[in-house]
Amino acid sequence: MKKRIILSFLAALTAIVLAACGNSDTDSGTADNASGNSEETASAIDEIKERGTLRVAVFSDKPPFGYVDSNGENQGYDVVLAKRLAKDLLGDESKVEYVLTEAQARVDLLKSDKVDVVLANFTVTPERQEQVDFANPYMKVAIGVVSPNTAPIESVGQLEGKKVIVTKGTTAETYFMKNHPEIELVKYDQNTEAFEALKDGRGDAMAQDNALLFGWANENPDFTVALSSLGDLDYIAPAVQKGNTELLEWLNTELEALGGEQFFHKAYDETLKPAFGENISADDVVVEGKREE
Amino acid sequence: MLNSGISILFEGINLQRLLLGLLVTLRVASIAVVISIVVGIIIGVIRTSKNKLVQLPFRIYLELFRIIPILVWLFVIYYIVPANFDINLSSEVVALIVFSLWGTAEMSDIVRGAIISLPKHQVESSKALGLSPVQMYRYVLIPQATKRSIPPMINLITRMIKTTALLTMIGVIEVIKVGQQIIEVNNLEYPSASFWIYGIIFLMYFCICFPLSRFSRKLERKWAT
Amino acid sequence: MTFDWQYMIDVLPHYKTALWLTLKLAFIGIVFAILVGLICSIIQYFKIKALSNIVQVYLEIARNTPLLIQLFFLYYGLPKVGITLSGEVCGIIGLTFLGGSYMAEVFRSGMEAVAKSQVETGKAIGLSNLQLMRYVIIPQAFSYSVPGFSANCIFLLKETSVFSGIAILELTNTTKNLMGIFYKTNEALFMLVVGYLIILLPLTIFLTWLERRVRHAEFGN
Amino acid sequence: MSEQVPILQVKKLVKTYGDKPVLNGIDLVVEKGKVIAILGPSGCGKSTFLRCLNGLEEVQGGDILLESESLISKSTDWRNVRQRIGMVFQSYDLFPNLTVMENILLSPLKVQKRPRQEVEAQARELLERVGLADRANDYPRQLSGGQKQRIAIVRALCINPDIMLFDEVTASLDPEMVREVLDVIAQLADQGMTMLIVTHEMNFARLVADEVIFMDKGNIHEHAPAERFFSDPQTERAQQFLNILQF
Repeated sequence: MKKRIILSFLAALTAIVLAACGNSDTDSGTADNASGNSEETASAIDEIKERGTLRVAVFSDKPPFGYVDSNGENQGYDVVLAKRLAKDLLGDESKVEYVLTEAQARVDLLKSDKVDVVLANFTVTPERQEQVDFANPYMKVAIGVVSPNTAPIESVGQLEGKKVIVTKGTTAETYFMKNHPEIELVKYDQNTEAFEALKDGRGDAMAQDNALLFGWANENPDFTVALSSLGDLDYIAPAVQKGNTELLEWLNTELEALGGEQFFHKAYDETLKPAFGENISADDVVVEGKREE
Repeated sequence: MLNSGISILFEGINLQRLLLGLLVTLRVASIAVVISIVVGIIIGVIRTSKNKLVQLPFRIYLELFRIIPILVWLFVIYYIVPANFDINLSSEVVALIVFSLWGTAEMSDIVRGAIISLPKHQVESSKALGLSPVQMYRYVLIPQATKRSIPPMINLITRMIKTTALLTMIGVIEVIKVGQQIIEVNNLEYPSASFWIYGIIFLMYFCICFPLSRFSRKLERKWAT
Repeated sequence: MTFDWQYMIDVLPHYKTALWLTLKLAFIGIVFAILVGLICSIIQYFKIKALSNIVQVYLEIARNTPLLIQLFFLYYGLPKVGITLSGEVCGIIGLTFLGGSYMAEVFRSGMEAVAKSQVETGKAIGLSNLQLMRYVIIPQAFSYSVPGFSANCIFLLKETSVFSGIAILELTNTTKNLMGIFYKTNEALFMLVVGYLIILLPLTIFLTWLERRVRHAEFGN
Repeated sequence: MSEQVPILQVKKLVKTYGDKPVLNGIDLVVEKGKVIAILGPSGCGKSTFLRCLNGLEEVQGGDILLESESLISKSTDWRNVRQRIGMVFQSYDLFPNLTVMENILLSPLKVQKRPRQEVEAQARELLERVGLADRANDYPRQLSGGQKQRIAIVRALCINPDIMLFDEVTASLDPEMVREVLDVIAQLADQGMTMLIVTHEMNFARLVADEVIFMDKGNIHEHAPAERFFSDPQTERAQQFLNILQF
């Protein structure tokens, strides 16, 4: 009996390992098969039209960018854009299927073809560009650090020996891991949890996209974004599955057209301004559909 | 401050949303339970076979689900399958697959255990009385095995319902996720939101699982002889 | 399915740390769970009046709610009423809370499996309740409890995966972190599964062996 | 001699399970040194009667006096009483987790707190007497039923009780082992131990008992010297019972 159990486990284990090895050998020849597939499909846009809905990954816990209000409706800056995309592509702004995501799930949602577009505060980074294709940007962002008024953090040096809260899969996490491995990070799956943890004193500060922090600190007067910009200025852009050029090109044209009508400034006034207050100007955050030089 | 916290539930349609979230949870659980029972019984009966070649694969299958945490299974199916095999699975379908596979494995073990644990002399005396194999199963073995497997089966159902809490971690919009959305939006107005929301969800699970486990214990006692 | 072996070697240290943390938290949690379970089962066995009711309520609550919600409540809910505990402490409390109820159940049924005549004989030679526990019931209940006990140990060890919900860097959470940074999903999940196999396979085999040993030692036939 | 207080007196003892009467007012006087056999058909209440004497069953009415001290009160310390009234059961119940010697020493050391040396010496002597001196370090599972039962008797004796209660101690033994156990009890009778013995072994009862109690349906139907009971039973019920036993 005992022997049998051990044997069966060994068998299972070898099976797994063999499967893994075998695949790694054979797949090298047909590499990038998955991404190739999406190119081959007749037309990504036709597929969406046939389905009748645009599947968009948005945050559900990141007001004012993407959140769900007390009536269960998706709201926020990203959602405004999602609605507009649906309107221009399918003729009806309600034809959006919102897939609620967490920061670290964004790449996998695209890779596993669960969504067409990610509109979830997705910052363009070299690592991510290897995994997905980014369209033109619609926001710009740097990493900010928010801390309690009683012990404000004004420089990275002050963080030495302290705990910094981050949300998994964000640029803030990557930044600190690469540039300041000596600082202890406390990581959460969701922004909700990260902000709660900051309030509960589980860390000395929290690092996130500064735009998000401005809004949050504006509503939480006990906290301040004493360190408002860290690292490089980055862009936030819609992302599609790697190799989905058709949808990517459509998005770029669409974004430029929207930029022409100052769509994103309007969206800012509608969604972000009430949260950010008057201290921040729209031009600090918004990009009108293409990179600014 | 705490007293006012509970009123968060009556803000907008929050309570309704929580209940709808709970419904998603229960939908996954109940479909998986039905599949598990049906397939589990079949596999359970097959597993009573004395043939080692029949036993071994099912045994490995069962042990894999016993050894690897359900949360890990959820992640594995959620991330690995669609990315590598060009199949699109929604998180709810992933949950259904994992829960059904797990429930079937456990269910088959319950059924097998119930049949095997029947005293040998029950078979022998049925044969001695001249019952045909079908009659033996129909009148002697199945009624006894059923009594033995129903209480642990209800326990398994309770466990499956409890484990649905993990679905939030692969992005199923169920009761916990909805709770978190409510917390996020209402945090400012109700600083104690998480205390109340998590408290309520805690209570919801209890209200579903408690009667079930109570029921199974009652049956167990009733059928103890 | 492609595998980047170099990457897996690179992140090995992360997994090593996570594996130890998983083991450490599980071990502490299980030890406390045994203590809680033992106390509860003794109270229930002797039907000590008021306490027995309290224990019953605890058992029902702990057994009928998911660990994740228990943890969320401890970690995110309690600070709102002024009690802030670290993630690891919450994890251990949660595991003890849940595990204690499972252990109590196993120990109690083990005690009840000890033949009534053994207890009467113990009384007939004048043993006090405490002595009865110490010399007769617990040693025998132990051997009845071993199968349930080992199932619980494995169950609790696996439940530590749920700790990933409260920012504890155990195996599952470490994996999610790495997936979020490097997007090497296949590799990370493969290592996760192997990590659990490394812990649980030997443990399962050991417990199966222990079960057999105990059964032989106590009852011989 | 007859002026001495009886060692055990039972007055109008009543025991019920719910509505079901088990003992309907049992009266019995046990003089020191007497061996009393309790006979009767299955379910007549004889085992329950013994269990009442050792406080294992709650009593609904009547009184039990141990050397004129009543045992029927809330404040009765049964742990003390049980050191004076030893009991051996049908199912012998040695503790499987302890060796023979540990089984015997448990109560004298832990309950009576007697010095180990003294108890151990006594235990060895008793083991010698029942012919099991060489099994002191064995575990119960290594012994036969008859051996286990003899050890159980030694275990009870080692507490130095004034009275011994035997509850069908040979009922679950194979026939060839009955003898070795009964021999031990007969030996005890010779040494003047006060004993109440519930048994189905009629010949043994006749040989060893001074008096016989015949019980049926919770009542004592006949209480007589052993020899007279077997040769000339007075009640019809007892006659029937004895007749049935003889083919």
